[in-house]
Amino acid sequence: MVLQGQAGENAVVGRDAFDEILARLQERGYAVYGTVNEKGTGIFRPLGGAGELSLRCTGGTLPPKYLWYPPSETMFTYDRQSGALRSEIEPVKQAVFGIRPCDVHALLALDEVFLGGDYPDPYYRARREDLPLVVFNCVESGDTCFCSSMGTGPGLDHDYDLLITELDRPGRFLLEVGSGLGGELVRDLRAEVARDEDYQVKHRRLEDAAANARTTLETEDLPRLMSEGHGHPYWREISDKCFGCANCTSVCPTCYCADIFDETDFSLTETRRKRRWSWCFLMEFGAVHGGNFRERRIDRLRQFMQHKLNFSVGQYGRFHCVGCGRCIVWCPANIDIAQTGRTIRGDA
Amino acid sequence: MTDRAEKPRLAVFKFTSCSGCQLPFLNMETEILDLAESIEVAYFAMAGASQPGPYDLAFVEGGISCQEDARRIRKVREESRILVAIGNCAVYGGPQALRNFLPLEELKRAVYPQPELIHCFPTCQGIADYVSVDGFLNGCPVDHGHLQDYIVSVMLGKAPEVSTRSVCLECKMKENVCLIVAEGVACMGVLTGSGCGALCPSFDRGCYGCFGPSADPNLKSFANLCRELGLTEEEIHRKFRYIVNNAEAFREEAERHVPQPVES
Amino acid sequence: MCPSRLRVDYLTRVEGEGGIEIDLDEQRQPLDVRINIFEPPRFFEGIVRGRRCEEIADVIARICGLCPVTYQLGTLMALERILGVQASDQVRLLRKVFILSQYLGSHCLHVFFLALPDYLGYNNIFELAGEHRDLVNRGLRLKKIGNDIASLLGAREIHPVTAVIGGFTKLPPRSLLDGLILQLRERQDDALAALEQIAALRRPAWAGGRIYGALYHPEEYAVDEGVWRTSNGLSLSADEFAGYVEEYQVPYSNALRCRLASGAYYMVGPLARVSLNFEQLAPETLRAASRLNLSFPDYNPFDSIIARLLEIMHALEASIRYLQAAPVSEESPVYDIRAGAAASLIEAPRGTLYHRFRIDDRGLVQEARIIPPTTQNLSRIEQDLREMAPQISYLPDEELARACEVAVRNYDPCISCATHCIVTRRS
Amino acid sequence: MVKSEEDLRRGANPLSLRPVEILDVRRETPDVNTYTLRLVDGSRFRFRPGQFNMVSVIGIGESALSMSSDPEGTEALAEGVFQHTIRVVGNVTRALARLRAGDRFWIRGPYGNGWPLEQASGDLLIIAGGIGLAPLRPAIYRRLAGNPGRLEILYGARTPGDMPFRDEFPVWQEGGARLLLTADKADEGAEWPYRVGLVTALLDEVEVSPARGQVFICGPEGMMKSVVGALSKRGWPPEEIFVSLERRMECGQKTCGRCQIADVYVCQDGPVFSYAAVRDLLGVDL
Ligand SMILES: Cc1cc2nc3c(=O)[nH]c(=O)nc-3n(C[C@H](O)[C@H](O)[C@H](O)COP(=O)(O)OP(=O)(O)OC[C@H]3O[C@@H](n4cnc5c(N)ncnc54)[C@H](O)[C@@H]3O)c2cc1C
Ligand code: SF4
Ligand code: SF4
Ligand code: SF4
Repeated sequence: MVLQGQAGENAVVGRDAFDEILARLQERGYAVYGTVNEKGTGIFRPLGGAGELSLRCTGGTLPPKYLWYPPSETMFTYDRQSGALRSEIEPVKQAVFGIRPCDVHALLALDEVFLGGDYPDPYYRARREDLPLVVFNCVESGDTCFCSSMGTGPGLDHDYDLLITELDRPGRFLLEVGSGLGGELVRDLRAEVARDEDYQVKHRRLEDAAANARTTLETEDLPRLMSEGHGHPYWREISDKCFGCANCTSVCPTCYCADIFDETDFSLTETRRKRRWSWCFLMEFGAVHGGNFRERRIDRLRQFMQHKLNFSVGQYGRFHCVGCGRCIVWCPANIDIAQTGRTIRGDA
Repeated sequence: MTDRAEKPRLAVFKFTSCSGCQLPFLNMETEILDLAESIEVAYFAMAGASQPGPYDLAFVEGGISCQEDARRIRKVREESRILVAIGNCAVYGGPQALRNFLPLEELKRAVYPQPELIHCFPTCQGIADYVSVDGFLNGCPVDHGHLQDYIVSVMLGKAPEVSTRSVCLECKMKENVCLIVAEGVACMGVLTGSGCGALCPSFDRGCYGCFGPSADPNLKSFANLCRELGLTEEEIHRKFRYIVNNAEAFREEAERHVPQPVES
Repeated sequence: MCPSRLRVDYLTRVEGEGGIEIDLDEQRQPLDVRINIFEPPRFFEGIVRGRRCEEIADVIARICGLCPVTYQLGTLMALERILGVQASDQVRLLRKVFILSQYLGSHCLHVFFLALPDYLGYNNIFELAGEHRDLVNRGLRLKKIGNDIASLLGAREIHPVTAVIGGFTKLPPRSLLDGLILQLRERQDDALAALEQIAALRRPAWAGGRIYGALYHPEEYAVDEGVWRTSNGLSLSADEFAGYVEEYQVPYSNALRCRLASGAYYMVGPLARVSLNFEQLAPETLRAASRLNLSFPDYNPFDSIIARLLEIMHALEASIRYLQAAPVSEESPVYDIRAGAAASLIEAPRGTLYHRFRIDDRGLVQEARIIPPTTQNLSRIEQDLREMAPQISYLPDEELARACEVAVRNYDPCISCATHCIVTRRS
Repeated sequence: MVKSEEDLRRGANPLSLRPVEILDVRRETPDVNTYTLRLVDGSRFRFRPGQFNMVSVIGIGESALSMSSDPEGTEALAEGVFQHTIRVVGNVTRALARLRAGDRFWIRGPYGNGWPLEQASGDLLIIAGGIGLAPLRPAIYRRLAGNPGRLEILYGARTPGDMPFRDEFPVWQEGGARLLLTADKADEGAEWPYRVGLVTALLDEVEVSPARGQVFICGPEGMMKSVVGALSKRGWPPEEIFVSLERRMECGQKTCGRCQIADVYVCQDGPVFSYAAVRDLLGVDL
């Protein structure tokens, strides 16, 4: 068959289709990012060709968040001689090829943070508005993934332009079109008609992936239990191990906290107001005139986890933990947010 | 600030050190010449400036290890409005503070044919042990970006801020794969203040802590980690007693582990 | 007139802090000349004792912030000889580039920041830059490429972190080396132009007899391999070096110094190297030298600046050649710890640098000895002043002081390097 | 180009700054200044009592500072003109202290919810400590301008000399407000007809009753905690007690995370909260 290029269409494609989709994104002026296998993990890099893509999800180091919320950005520049302010917000054309469902959920959480309130953030919006997503469903769970517990995976059924699920035989993928743009990316592509069996395979694989998850966390009533467990001795136990290095928060796809500061060049001609990632885990985060709100490591650690598993629900009605497992992988002290959640609620 | 007389007067002093923390000024290449337009480089022996004080902003490299150092740092303090310790030596005493943990007379004999001619203190200490200090910039050597930020802050009239992030975060921003997690290397980045840009881990080597302890280092947990990774007590001791050996946190943690045998 | 003591309290534009004292009699004839170094001792040879051999290169590098690479590599090369580690060809080539990067950084710093103000009549680079911005910019660009090379190979220019026993923790990708070659080529014009401009400046003509010492290698301009030769016929291996070079202290006690076993003072550094190994400079450097009628050996210490400029040119050219020849494939050297002792010689920017270690079968350092170039030059510097003083002592104090400072600066003495320094009790 | 408040809130770039010109700087106390300001573009700056601006001295940084003037203007204050009253504690406030009439700085805002004046239809008790009087002053003026209910103001500062707006106190009293003042300590010999001691000590003299009133409180957090505790003991229901919290803020728009306390954001959910809403939070990891 040949794809018409409409939202709602489905078909079975081979890996060669990826090249075509990537090429079309690039033709349309998008810088396309995907996970490339490097040093034993998947790292989001600009893609040359689809061949570079690694299909196995390994979590990677930084989440693709940096594409729509960069680690550091200039908000405006100020000419110290003329006193003129310049803030040019340029729309950015980026696309992600192979983003996973958990990261899509994290993106949706950030959308609420940056765009949902009274003051939509123009810098975020400029990167977010035109952001095609080619999503890979996860047919295998990583060791530390608990998306199925958090309701953010392993499959996705909304907010994608294209959705790709690997079927049983290697090199066969179920392709689902989720938007007009997604359609354009696959119009006229040669493909096999997707049969019922293919859907069955998809669902079975996703169910298996969820069932085989090695990390789990029961979320029923979790915020209340976390609040009640604020004084649980386990906090002391893990904060004795915790380095306070903030690795966990730095790899979290939903952390959004920031510093805003002024940077002036050496010749004092120009000041740039910048925003850069910051985290409640840093000592400097809670510092105020005459003290620090979270001087103790235990308070910083608890803020991080409480925010993810409790406070975010009060703030946004959803967990700001999407179960991606990155903070677990990269914690040099082996501290595990899912384990913590289980312990506090008494499941572990 | 057009009138020359109104330019803030900058000074750079050297005490017991390797000169490596003065070099970042000279390595600022073209910026150093721009700098000279907005600031008067009043004292900087290595760059040929030797005007007398007072100075508005004095950067001090080097630790205090003898009577003459102690006398001179007091004079520098008197003459300087803002006094900043730059680098491991001025902040903590430097690599040469390793001698603080060894018997001086033995050291003298090990190095000099006529040890009786040697006059110095038994220790090399950071300058804050002798005078009050307004700012500290860590590193071995200090980072030139930190120096620039400091100077700019002073010129703009704001209190300079020194970040309390860990080396880990610099690693993450570079998308390095964590050496502790992936390779079982006892990398000290988790305890070490940022500033270097995670140099060592970016070059496949564990951080050895040259920017000194971070804001709230969990030394005990790190020692446990080292043990899990198979390091002996003696090796753990030497990890803390290395380039930055005289920072309180590292010094004390070293003492908690068996000291190295000194054979002679 | 009455007897007087002229004192330059703090030598400026040298690396470290030291001073000169000249005693003059009623006729203003010099009685005595002393170089005081008030850099306190740092006991590096003592503090590395008892440490694992793998750890000491990073400590020893901190002897000197200006040429840390030569300290690191000198240490590693001595240890490799003990452990029987043979560095691969690519490592040997990259190490030479690494060493030459120190020549670029250190010589440029000396030529443009420290010495040039003397030759053009300014107090310091800031004044100089006002009127000679072009020349200064050339210097800054050349210095920068030295730093860039060191950062590429060593992660940072001061106290780099990648050099280990057997090689590097990680090698830069070939593409970056190729990029570096292009940058080195771009800088060659700067080096030539600076040499031409500075060679045209008037330098004091003054030559005395002196002995030069430097590494020599039949196939290249030696920086880390070969034998140590002197202009009076010595030819020594690293292990023999300490037997012929004597460290001693002087009664007025400022720093350890060196002399040959014969009692003669000698000079190491760029002028010594170029004088002894002139023919081995890279081809374009040699051509430029002959076009400018620069001939070596040259016994005028004031020509040191020219020797440095020739070495800057050479460093660019030779680095290009080494980088082209270096394949880059990851390697991880393996070795076993064993007891032993060995020495190494390396040509640091300021001259020959000697290391010797003895380690036990656990790899712990039992004994260390380091002889930096400035230690070797100190007596020779004083000798220069002593020989020059009668001819210039008629100058008014300020000019005399300045002339002496210039003469000291010929050696670019690095006082931080002089690890064997003793504090003088200054009256 | 006069924009409505809604326009401003939904405007193109809420993070973009607007220049203001200093018309006057008035030294209130040794470390507190009141700046009288006007938007450089001539438009009227609209806000509600208790709201704040993010104030920038570019190159130095940004700080959250409440408006201290009557939003409707007063006889002394022309329309469109507004005030900030600022205590010098750090970088930005020190840089502001270096500015003079005619100089400019930058603002964005207004941010935050402000005091629930509409709700406070009965009597109103205002309790302020130190610089905390500044964010309450707009509310005082609005009350004086309209509401017939009783208005009592309890105010404490370190010393009598540390009280801003002293020359306005008689005006407030003439307008019908009952003013109870206290200083932590008064200089010996200085004339100080009021109390010496903590502001909580004044609570016994309060006439406004919990039955038909509200309380607005602003001051150092320790002071607010003890005041709230004392009020609760006196039977004030937590729903009728309002506190203005202070947290570090970088953005003012709920994204920098600095001002979170559990699940509230001081910048937008506050800075004014009913004690009922934050009671649990104030106990925990503030
Ligand atoms: C909603 C709100 C309204 C405010 N209104 C006023 C007002 O009307 N008048 C007034 O004088 N002050 C007010 N403040 C307090 C004011 O924001 C801080 O004093 C000010 O930000 C300090 O800025 P700075 O740059 O001078 O100090 P900095 O140099 O930034 O800081 C000095 C010290 O204060 C800490 N600090 C920074 N921001 C705050 C903060 N928001 N609260 C506490 N400590 C902080 C820093 O960590 C540091 O320790 C208000 C604060 C808030 C949150
Ligand atoms: S808290 Fe940890 S597991 Fe949850 S989204 Fe963040 S990084 Fe992933
Ligand atoms: S409060 Fe902490 S956990 Fe929450 S978003 Fe900010 S940094 Fe992340
Ligand atoms: S990684 Fe650690 S040891 Fe290496 S340069 Fe940075 S702070 Fe120093």
